[in-house]
Order: sequence, then C-alpha cells, then structure tokens
Amino acid sequence: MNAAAPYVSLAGMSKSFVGIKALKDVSFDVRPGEVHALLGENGAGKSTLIKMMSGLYAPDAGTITVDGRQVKFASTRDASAAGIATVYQELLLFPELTVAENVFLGNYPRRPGGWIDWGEVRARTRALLDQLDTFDLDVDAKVLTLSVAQRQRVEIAKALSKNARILIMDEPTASLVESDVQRLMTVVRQLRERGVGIVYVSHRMSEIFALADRVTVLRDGGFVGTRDIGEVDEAKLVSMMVGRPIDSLFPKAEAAIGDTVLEVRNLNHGRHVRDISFSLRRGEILGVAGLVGSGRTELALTLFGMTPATSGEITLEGKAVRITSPRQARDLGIAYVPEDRGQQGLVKQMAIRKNVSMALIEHFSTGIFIKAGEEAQRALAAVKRFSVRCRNIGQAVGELSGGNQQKVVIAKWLETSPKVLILDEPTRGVDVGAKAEIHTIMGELVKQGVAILMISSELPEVLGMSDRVLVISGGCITGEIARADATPERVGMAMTAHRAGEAA
Amino acid sequence: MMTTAVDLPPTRPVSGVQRPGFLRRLFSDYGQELVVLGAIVALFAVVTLVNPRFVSANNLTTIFSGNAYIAVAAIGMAMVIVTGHIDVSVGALIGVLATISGTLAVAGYPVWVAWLAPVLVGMAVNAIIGVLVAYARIPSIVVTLGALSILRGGLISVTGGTWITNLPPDFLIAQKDVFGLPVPLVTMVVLTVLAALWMRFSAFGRSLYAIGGNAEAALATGIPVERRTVAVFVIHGAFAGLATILFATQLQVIQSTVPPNLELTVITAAVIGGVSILGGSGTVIGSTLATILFATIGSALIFVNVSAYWLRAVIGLLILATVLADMLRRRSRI
Amino acid sequence: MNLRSLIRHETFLALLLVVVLIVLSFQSDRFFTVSNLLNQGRLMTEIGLIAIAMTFVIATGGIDLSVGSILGLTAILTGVFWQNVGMPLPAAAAAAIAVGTLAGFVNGAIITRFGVPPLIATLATLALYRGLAEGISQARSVRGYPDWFYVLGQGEVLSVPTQLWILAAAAVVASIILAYTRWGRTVYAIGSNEVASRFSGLSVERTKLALYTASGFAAAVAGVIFVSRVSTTRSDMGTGIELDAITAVVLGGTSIFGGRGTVVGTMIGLCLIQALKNGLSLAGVKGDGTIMLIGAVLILAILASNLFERSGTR
Amino acid sequence: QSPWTGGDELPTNPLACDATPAKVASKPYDGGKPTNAPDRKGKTLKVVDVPKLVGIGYFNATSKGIADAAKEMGSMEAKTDGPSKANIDDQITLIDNYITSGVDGILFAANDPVAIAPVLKKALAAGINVVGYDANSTPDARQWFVNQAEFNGIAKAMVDSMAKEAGEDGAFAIVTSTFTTPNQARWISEMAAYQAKCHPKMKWLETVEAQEDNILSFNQTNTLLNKYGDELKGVFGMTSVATPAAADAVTQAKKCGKVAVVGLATPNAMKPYVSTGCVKSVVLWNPVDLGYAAAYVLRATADGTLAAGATSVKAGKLGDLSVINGSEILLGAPTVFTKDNINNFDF
Ligand SMILES: Nc1ncnc2c1ncn2[C@@H]1O[C@H](COP(=O)(O)OP(=O)(O)OP(=O)(O)O)[C@@H](O)[C@H]1O
Ligand SMILES: Nc1ncnc2c1ncn2[C@@H]1O[C@H](COP(=O)(O)OP(=O)(O)OP(=O)(O)O)[C@@H](O)[C@H]1O
Ligand SMILES: [Mg+2]
Ligand SMILES: [Mg+2]
Repeated sequence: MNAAAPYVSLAGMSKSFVGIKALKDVSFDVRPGEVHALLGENGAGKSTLIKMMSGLYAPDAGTITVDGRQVKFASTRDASAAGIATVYQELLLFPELTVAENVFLGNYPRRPGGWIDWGEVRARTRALLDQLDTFDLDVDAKVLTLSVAQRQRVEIAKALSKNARILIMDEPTASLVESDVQRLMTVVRQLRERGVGIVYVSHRMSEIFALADRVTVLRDGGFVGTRDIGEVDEAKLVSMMVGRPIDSLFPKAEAAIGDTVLEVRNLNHGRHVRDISFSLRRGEILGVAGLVGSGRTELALTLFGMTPATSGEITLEGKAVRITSPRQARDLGIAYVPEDRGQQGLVKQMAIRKNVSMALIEHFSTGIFIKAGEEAQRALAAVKRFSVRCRNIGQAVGELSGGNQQKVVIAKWLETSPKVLILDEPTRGVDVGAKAEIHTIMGELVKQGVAILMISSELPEVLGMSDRVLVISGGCITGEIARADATPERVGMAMTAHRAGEAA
Repeated sequence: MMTTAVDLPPTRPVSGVQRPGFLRRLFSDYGQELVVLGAIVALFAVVTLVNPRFVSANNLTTIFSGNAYIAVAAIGMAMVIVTGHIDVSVGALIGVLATISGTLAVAGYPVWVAWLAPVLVGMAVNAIIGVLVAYARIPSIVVTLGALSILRGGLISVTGGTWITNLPPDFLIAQKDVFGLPVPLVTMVVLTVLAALWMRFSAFGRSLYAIGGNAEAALATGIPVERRTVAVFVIHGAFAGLATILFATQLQVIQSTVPPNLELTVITAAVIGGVSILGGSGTVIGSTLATILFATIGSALIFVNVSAYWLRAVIGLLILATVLADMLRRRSRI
Repeated sequence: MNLRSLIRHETFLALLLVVVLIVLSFQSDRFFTVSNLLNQGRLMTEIGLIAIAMTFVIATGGIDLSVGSILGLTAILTGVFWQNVGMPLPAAAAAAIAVGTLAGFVNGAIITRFGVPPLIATLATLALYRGLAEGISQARSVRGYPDWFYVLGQGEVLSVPTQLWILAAAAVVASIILAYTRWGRTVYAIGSNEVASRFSGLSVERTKLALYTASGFAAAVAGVIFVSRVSTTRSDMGTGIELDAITAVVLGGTSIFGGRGTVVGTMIGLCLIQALKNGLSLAGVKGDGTIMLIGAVLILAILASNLFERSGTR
Repeated sequence: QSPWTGGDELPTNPLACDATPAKVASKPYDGGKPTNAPDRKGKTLKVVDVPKLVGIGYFNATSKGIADAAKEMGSMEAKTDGPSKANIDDQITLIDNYITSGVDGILFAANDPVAIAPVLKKALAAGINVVGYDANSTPDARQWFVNQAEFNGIAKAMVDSMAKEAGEDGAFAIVTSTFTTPNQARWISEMAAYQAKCHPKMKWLETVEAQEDNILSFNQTNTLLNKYGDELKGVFGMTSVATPAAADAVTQAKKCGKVAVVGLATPNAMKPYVSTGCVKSVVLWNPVDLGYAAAYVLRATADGTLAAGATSVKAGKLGDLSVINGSEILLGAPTVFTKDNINNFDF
C-alpha cells in the first residue's frame, strides 16, 4: 500500500458544544490516493470532525497540517483553497438555482474581465454529471424539482468540480439505492486512481470493505483507532464502534401473522401511484423495494393522506375509509415515519419532550391544557426505551445525531399506538448499533400486532426484515415476493422491470 | 398481474437531455413577470377602448415616468428581499436623502455634489443597517423598523418640515429629456436592465439567490454571507439614493417629509413582481413591471371614472387578483 | 434550552422597563402616578389587543399587515350599521365585529387555501379593506353616539379604564393559551417547522385560519373601542397601527421567523413603548425625539439580548 | 346632482355672488369653560401648541406666529409638538400627555373635530385654557376658536378666481389630500354650493385624492390633464402640498395659460410658479398671523379679558378681531397672493 506522506493531518482535535464534548483529542490523516473510511455510531463525532477539516467549525484545540504546513481555516473558502472539498451529510443545495449553478456556485469559471462563462459552466456540469453516469439530469433544471437522490448527485458533482486533492464524503450513499451506490463506488475508485485522497463516511459495512484502504473509528467523541483494512473484519469493526459485539443486524422476530389490517385496491394518485393493490396483515412486515423515484414515498404519502388518492379503495380493519389528511390517518391508526427526518419528521428547535408528544398532543392534554408532567414522563420513558443519547429531554432534537433523531421520530409515532406503521427509509444514515436497535424495536412492534410497511433502499434490510416484499417500479407494483423466495436477484429484477402491458 | 418480464438494466442514454423549449423556460423562469405584464397589457387594452387618450404620449409619460423613482427603489428592495431580508425604512430614507440633496443644491454646491450625496449617504446609512443585520444578527425587519423611526423622527426634528425651494434649474434632472425620452423613464429602464443582467449572470448576483435560498448552505459553499449581506444593503442604499434624485428633482420644490407609505408601496412592488418574500427567487424586471402596473391601475381608474371613494378598494382587488392568478399559475404547473 | 433563552429576553426586557420607569419618574413627578399610568393603559389598549393576536400570528412565522385596515373597516361599519342601516348600536357593533372577523377569516383563507405568503396576502387586503372602508363611508364620519356607548372607551369600571379590563383579560387568556395549551404548542410547532407539523398530524391549516380570524377579531374589537374612545368614526382610523403592533411584538422577543415568542414579552414591549412615549413627553422631549428613541431602543434591546444569549450559549 | 357627495353633513351656506357680506346672525357663546382654573392673570403661561401634524410648511408658519406672539408678550412659554402624520390617535395621545404634564394652555388644530373633543374636555376639566385655530373641534370642547376665514369665504374666493381665469363655462378638477380631511371636505362642499349658485355654467369634472404627497399630486394632476386634454381649463389645489405640485404639472406639460391653477398654498412654495406667471393667484390667509392671533386669544382667555359675550378681542399688531358664531374669532379675509405681493411674504 502506498505510504505516501499524508496530505492533511489533524492532531489532538477537540470540540465542544453547549454541555456536550463532541470530540476529544482525535487524530486523523489522509494520504493522497487513498480512501480513508471514518466510522462510528451516530453522534460519535464524525461529522463534527469533518466540519473542522472543511473550515465550517473552528476547533477548540488541535492542529491541522496541510502538505506539511500548519494551517488555520477561517472559513470553508480557506479549506477549499487548500484543496479540500466536502459533500456534507445534510445536502446543502440552493433550490431556486439550476443544477449547473449549484455545481459551480462560488467557483465559477470566468472569462477575461471577470464575467462568468456560462457556456463553460453548463458544459462542465454536463461532463461532471456524465462522469457520475447521470445522463438524465438537465443541467438547467432548478434543484427544487429534483428528488433526494438526484440532489445527492448534484452535491457530488459540486465537490468533484473543485478538482480537490482531498474529497470528504459524509454518508454519500445514505439516500442512494444499490445500483447508484455501485456507480458512486466506481467514481470513488477513479478518483483514487487520480491521486485524490478520499474521506469516506458510511454506515454500510459492505461499502467500507469494498472501498477503504484504511479505517478510523470514533466512539463517543473519542479516538478508538486507525487500522489498515486488511487488519480488520466486520465483527471487529462493529465491536470497535459499539464497544461490544453485535449478534445480528437484522434480528428478525418471529411474530404471529394475523388478520388483514389494511387492504388497498387499485389505488391511484398522479403519475407515481398507479393502480396499487396489496394487503397488510397484523404482525407482518411488508418490505417495499424499488429504485429511486419509483414512487414508494408517494404511495406512503397517499396512504397517509398527504396526497389523497384520486381513485381506489382503502379498507382498514374491514371498513372502507377515505383518507384525506394526516390527522385523519393518525386517527385511523396509521403512522408514517417520513424519509426526510429534518424537514418532515422533526421540529428541530423544539425539545425532545415536545417532539415526542407532538403527534398525539390531545392525548397529553386535559381539555385544552397540556399535562407537562405526563408529557415529560412519557418522553423520559421513550428516551429510555430507545436509548436515545441526549443530555436530557429538554434538549432540542436538532442537536442530536442522525440516528438518535430517527429514534425520536419513531418514538413520536409509537405514542399514537398505530395499527399500521409506515416506515420510509427507517435506518437511512443510522449507525449499525442504532440500526440493530431500530430493527429490534420493529420486531417488538410486530409481536404486539402492529402491521409494518417498510420502505427501504437498502436491499439487505428489505430482505432481512420483511415477511413479504413488494416491489415497485414506475409507480406500479412489479412484484410481490414471499420471504422464502426473496433473493437479491429476484427483487433486483422486479425493481428494474416494466409492467408488462396488460399481458399477465 | 405481476410481470415477470425483465429488462436489462437501462441502457446508457446519449449524454445530455433535451432542454425544454424556449417558451417553456420563459414561462417557468419568468412566470410572475408575465402575469404582471399580462395584467398591464390587459388594462391598457380595456382602458384604451373606453378612452383612447389613455395611450397618448403624455399619459404614457405620466405612467412610466411619474413613478420611476418607486421602480428604482424597488430594484434595491428586490435584491434585499431575494437575499432573504426586508427593509421597511426605505421611505423614510428617501425623505432624508431628498432633504440632504436639496439642501446642498440650494446651498450652491455643484449639482453633481447634490446628486452624489444622496447616493453616498444612502449607502452609508444602509451599511450600518447591513452590519446590524449581518454581524449582529438582528432580523432585518427589526433593524429597519427601528431605522424607520429614527430616520422619520430625525428628519422632522432637523428640518422642522421646512420645504426646500429655489432649486437651481440644472439640479432638476428628472424634468429633462434624453433622446427625446424623459430622464426618469430612461433611468428606470437602464437601471432595471443592468440590475437584471447583473443578478442573472454575475457571480455576485447569483450568490444573492444562494444566500436567500439557503444561507447555511451558502456559508458552507464558501460564500462570504455576512459581507454579501452588508453589500446588498449598501447597494440597496445606492438605489435609494438614485431613486431620491428622481424623486427630488421632479418638482421645483422638495417636501421635507417622509412620503407617506412609500416603503409599503416599494415592498408591494417587489413582491407583486414575483420576488419571493422567503428569499431566493424573483427578478428586478418583475418589481419594475409591478411598479408600472400600479401606476397603470392608478391612472386607469381615473380614466374609467371609478368613483374616487372606491379607488383604493379596486386597487386592492386588482393586487389580490394578480397574486391569486400567480398562485393558480404555480399550482397548475405542479 | 429554548425555554431558558426565551425567559432571558423577557427578563431582560422587564429589567429595562423597570429602569426606564425609574428614570422617567425622576424626570417628571407626574409620570409615576396611578392616574397617569391607568390613562396610558387606556391609550394602549387598541394596539395591545392587536399585538396580542399578532404575537400568535408571528409565532407561526406569519404576519398580518391588514389589521389597521380591518380596524378602520369595523369602525366605519359600526357607524354605518347604526346610523344608515338603523340597527340598534349594540347590534351594529356586533355586526361590525363580525365583518371584521370575517375579514380576518378571508386573510386566513387566502393564505391557507391558495398558499399565498401572509405578507403578500395581507399587503393586498391592507389596500382592499381600507378601500372598502373609504368606499362605504363616502368620506363621511358618523358621530353623536349615545352616551352609554362611551363607557367602553372613555369610562371606568372600579376606577380603572373600561378597556384596560378587556386588555388585561385578553392578555391573561392569551398568554395561558400560548404557554399551556395544545393550541399554543401547535402555534410554536408550525412556526418552527410547518412541514413537520403537518406530517405529525397537526391541523396546520385550521390553526392558521383560526389565528388570522382571531387577528381580524382582535382588530375589530379594537376598532369598536377606538370609536368609543374618540366618539367618532373615520375611514382612516388605525392607519399604520400594524407597524406599532409589530414593533411591540418583536421588541417583546417574538421571533419574526416564528417558533418563539410570548404574550408576556409582547405586553412588556408594549408597556415599554407606551412608557417611553408618555414619560419622555412629560419630561419635555418632543414627539419626533421620542420616535427616534423608540427606534433606537428597539434595535438596542434586540441587540443586547442577542449578545446576552450568544455569550450564554457559545 | 352635485359632483361632490363627501364631507360631513353640515348644511352649506354659499355667500352672495356679489361682494355683499354675509349676514352674521349673532349667537350666544357656545364654547366650553375650564373648571377650577387658577387665576392666571398676568402670570407666565406654559402653553403647548399641537397642530395637525408637524413637518409641513403651513404649520411651521402657525408655529412661528405663536412663537412671535409669545416673545412679544413676554409672558408665555410656547412650544409646538405634533404628530408626524395627520393622525387622530397620535394627536390625542400627545394632548393627553401635556394635560398630565400640567400646562396652562393648549392651542390645537384638530385632525377631527369630534375625535379630539373628549381629550380637550379633559383638558378643560383639568383647568387648562383651550383655544383652537385652523381646524375646529366641537364648540363645547374648547373655549375659543380662531377662524382663519370662513369656509364659504374661502370657497367664494377660490371659485371666483377660477371663473375669472378659466372662464365662466370652463371645466375644472380638484386635487385634494384625502376626502376625510375635514377642512378640505368643508371647503369643497362650500365650493360646490357656491359654484352651483353663482357660476352655474362651469363644469365640475372630478375630484382626486393625492394624500399629503407632492409627487402623487403631480402624477394625479398629469393624469387629469391627459384624460381631459383641452377640455380641462382649471385645477384647484386644496392643500399646500397639492397646489405647487399641480402648478408644476401644468408647467411641465407646457400648459401655462391654458390651464389655470388656483389653490390654497403657502407663498414660499408657490413663488416659482407665480413668478413665471403660470399661477396667477394663490389664496391663503397668513398662517403666521393665524398662530399669532391664536396665542393672543389664549392670553386673553387666561387673563379673563376675553369671556363669554365679548364681541372683539385685541390681538397685538393685528388690532381688534371680531367674535363671530358665538365662540369663534375671525382672523379676517383670506389674502390673495399675486406676482406683485408674493415676495413680501416668507412662510
Ligand atoms: N450544532 C451542534 N450543537 C450542539 N451539539 C451538536 C451540534 N452538532 C453536533 N452536536 C453533537 O455532537 C455530537 C457529534 O455529532 P456528529 O454530528 O459529529 O455525529 P456523527 O458521528 O456525524 O453522527 P451521524 O452518524 O448520526 O451523522 C453529537 O452528540 C451531537 O449531538
Ligand atoms: N419535489 C419534487 N418535485 C417534482 N418531482 C418530484 C419531487 N420529488 C420527487 N419527485 C418525483 O417523484 C417521483 C417519485 O419520488 P421519489 O423519488 O420520492 O420516490 P421513491 O420511490 O420514494 O424514491 P426515494 O424515496 O428513494 O427517493 C420521481 O420521479 C421524482 O422525480
Ligand atoms: Mg454525521
Ligand atoms: Mg422515497
């Protein structure tokens, strides 16, 4: 392996937020032409470390050395000038600007006289997107019209545009499906060939082993160790991260499957929910697989009353219902944990306590008054039950790490004691430990008779947790596969299948 | 029902997608501007049928030129709003600047000094506002509400409301013509075009949309958000200064008071012109068109003999109609 | 964390108010007298009622610029219903308040039904409602109300101005609602993240509709009180009152971006402004000087509390 | 049908078409009376002057007159403080504050005659001497009102001037501030009545609002010129803001001599237009004299020399002013400023 001198090295980095020591004395370095994976549970401090490396946060202590010289980054501009580019975990794009503008913003190719060369901007964006195998994205489209996955790619193109020596990617694959992950990994390998050093954060072990040259593990803001990839295996990494071994990522609980709770017949909404029919039974986990943009989220939104169905029937426990608002869905016993945690799932400025009680605030009230005591009690119980890592229940949820935020969203919806729980990408960006915990929670729920509809882009998760798999493509169901028959190949084929006319 | 037919993974399409047609892009990028323009054209058509004098050269001058100063002020306001801020003090500022300008002109300074002064002072005042917004992180509406009181109170206590008369004829540039067109009209058009191009194609202009769209992301992208925020307020101050020149040189006297409700008029022009009040979108073409729309409405209602008592109600209705038309247009697009 | 920082601004403001009261009492011995203070309460009631409703509206991240026009419209209608239509005065006032409330409801409907941003919607209805007031009144004022009607605006109950009781009751009820009920919680949730609130099954649209309606109601009640206080109706009543109310609300610590703010803060802000207006005038400062000072206090108070907060958290 | 329907519903009282003065029916004193006012005879009075708004030329002039009179008498400390917008509420609040602060006398120009009454009554009840000028309140809410010129007198002067300049069958329009401004509304009503009676062939086209905004007044005048073309022979400016703007519009439209501008305005603002000959005559009483008289009336009231039943009052250099309408003091006839005399005035 190359033993080139590190291009960037960080030593003794520490950072505190109010009341929380996010990072304690961590050292880290990246060499040119390597992929250095950064691992750790949610809240371990990965993003914090990265933000200091890219000039967004100023460290409380520690030194940054670039190419042998000690530097201080006053802003992201300094880091950028030093050859460090970042794809952040929270996508930082500008909805009203076009794809091309987003890619080159702050870094436009100029013509003499300082004018922006717009032709060049568009052409180079096109080239970058092509490099990412993203031929179907219009460089003049406004970003607000793109899906999450498409935005992700714009974000990567943006980082690539800077011809960086070091590219930091904070969970770049969190919202990508398998085939896109493969494409991305190809890109990463190409960059490595070109001598770019890559910092790669992911909670997906398979990617780590497929890409990384070295791994560094953080735990609770502390430095656990840096290893060559050859020295470790999955179990070893997991125990470094969690501090204990984990038996199974997909603890499939055997629950008795009961009567049909939800029955959907010929459901339609717009172009993305077309003639959908399926049924869901008590104690069952129905996995929903599909490519990005296949319309899985739209299906969930229709069931949840956000985008009421234009036609079709929904039967809940034998009664025909028309669901026209989330509130009504909730009253009927349907809960939805959305895919976009920050925007849809949580009120980030509000305390954990208030978020937990939010979906069923009536429940925590006598008359119109909120019972603050009971609210606190329940929140405390939820925090304990899901082992949410936080200072106290008065902490704003925005300050928690991704996985812990996700647990709060799930806790919120479980307060409504739903009959049907729709989980949209329940473990996106969630670390192995928390992922296993969330899966365990799902197991407990089905044992209590809850019916779960789980949308996931992570095939192992779909296969590992589902009793049955529903595959969606282009807004239509293209496969319904029992657990026993659900192999990656079969599901994968159905995902890319078109509905075969009216033939079958 | 379920298909078993399997296609191979999608074959690689040819690089590049077709760009949507010119008209479609025009509609999606300038939808609100077109709505406003449509409203203007419709009004012109209807009123001209009633009274052809409506499109006489004189009346066109009155409509386009008489409110040019509002349009110029609205350009700066549009930029501020695009950046995600607002300024409710601009009316008071223009009152103050007009007094400064007129006082200098009467005191015998060269007219270019009297013209330059409001621009510079406007920039200076707004620099302070910008610093308070950008670095002290006080919401712009709070800062400018405060500034409104300070400027308004200050103007009265300094001038006591004495009017400025005896303005030197050279000073009255708004009454002159260039190329046979009134100066205010030319100024409005030139400034609008320049500002529109600048906002559309310059790096600085684009960064304003970025800041308004997502300030946090702008910071992470390396845009100096604070400096740009101060800069946009300073530019807005310069436009307020330019607006002041048109305002103060239109008549042979300058009223040393704050023009009533000017700030609301300017803000309304910007937002009806399509500048999103949440920041991040809109153009100065829209704000100028909206100013012209208001001027057209004001003139049209006199021409069609709407009872003066109901005038304001009709204006309100028309504004509301424009807003709703835009909302429906947006909705039909989604 | 959130709550603590809120309390800080209000505490700071309350301290400022105390300091201002003390300083002003030294400036004029007629300032800190019961009758003067009660009288100030009478004068600030209309703005106060509007500001209370505005606190809710701004806490959801909205704004209502049309309140001054609704006030004017209500005032005119009170007179027109009574004099021209011939309704008994109580019925006329009630009907006018109903129309004012409806005007607020229309604001809410435009905002929630058509998704028009509140600032734009109420900027448009600001013109519309004022225009209606002018059109309906035909520039005539209505005068000569029966004496009993003036009890509301000029009379006293238990030697406290009648309308001050109304303001106090409204303030108490509103602060309880905002602080302790699920409606209040919904308001803050909408203000912090409207999408997530909708996804959590909160009735976002209905809440906003109710708030703008309530804002119209508050402005309408203020309108009737105003008529009773000044014994006449004019179509230009309440012009510019929206900025006064907003000033009180933001001075009181309500975030213009929504998600935070309290009625207590608004009331302290209101009292501070009124105390400055009155006290400075008694101390011999002219109106224009007072306006300037209030502007400066607004900026400095928010600045100070920002610095205060930031030093605490960072 | 009268083109003017606004204003209050008081009856109009047009003067005779020729110069016969109106018969003044004598009326008993109908003003108010301060309760328990201390004896202020000869003592220095602390007086506040609360005009409709501060910051416009007109009220600067009245305020100057008050200051002049106070200086002359040597026994009055006068101060002007008014709202920055012509707003009933701010004016009421200000007066209320001055009552609390304990002044001896209040001079006011009411934004609304009825709205201001309660607070003025409160002043009377606190033993303060209250005198109005320029814009009246209901009579019982103040002791005296100094009337610059009677409404019908102004109306006659304006309409007669217009008839002379625009012709007996000329068409004219009016630019005013807002329809709700009481003085303007009264004048317009009286003008309508007088025109119908004495110049029936003149054509009243329309009345437009232009706030207290001179650019808007300019634009509105232009629109009127455009709309009516050569039909329009004259424009009335009803405020000191609208009149110069209207004159400027006519000047810039190169219609001097073709369109007459007649209006109420302060001479300073009108000098440019009068000196070019575009405006022939500007009607206004002297606001400095108005303020001056008001201050003297207040002094006399406090001293008790002006009491119910008096028929005249001494007002310094203005000499004796007569009492009319029960509790009003008439300043005199309005001044008509022309090219010849306008430079003698500076306000
Ligand atoms: N702006 C902030 N204010 C307060 N605390 C913060 C802030 N950002 C991060 N933290 C805290 O610092 C710790 C480290 O967070 P960080 O985001 O770096 O974790 P992470 O390893 O990236 O987790 P994830 O895998 O979920 O992204 C967490 O406990 C988090 O709550
Ligand atoms: N904001 C938006 N504006 C316009 N179209 C959108 C928007 N968001 C999503 N779409 C489109 O809707 C379709 C389906 O959406 P979406 O991508 O959310 O489906 P999905 O199957 O849930 O995929 P995933 O959740 O993996 O992103 C896609 O064609 C996408 O382009
Ligand atoms: Mg992270
Ligand atoms: Mg999805």
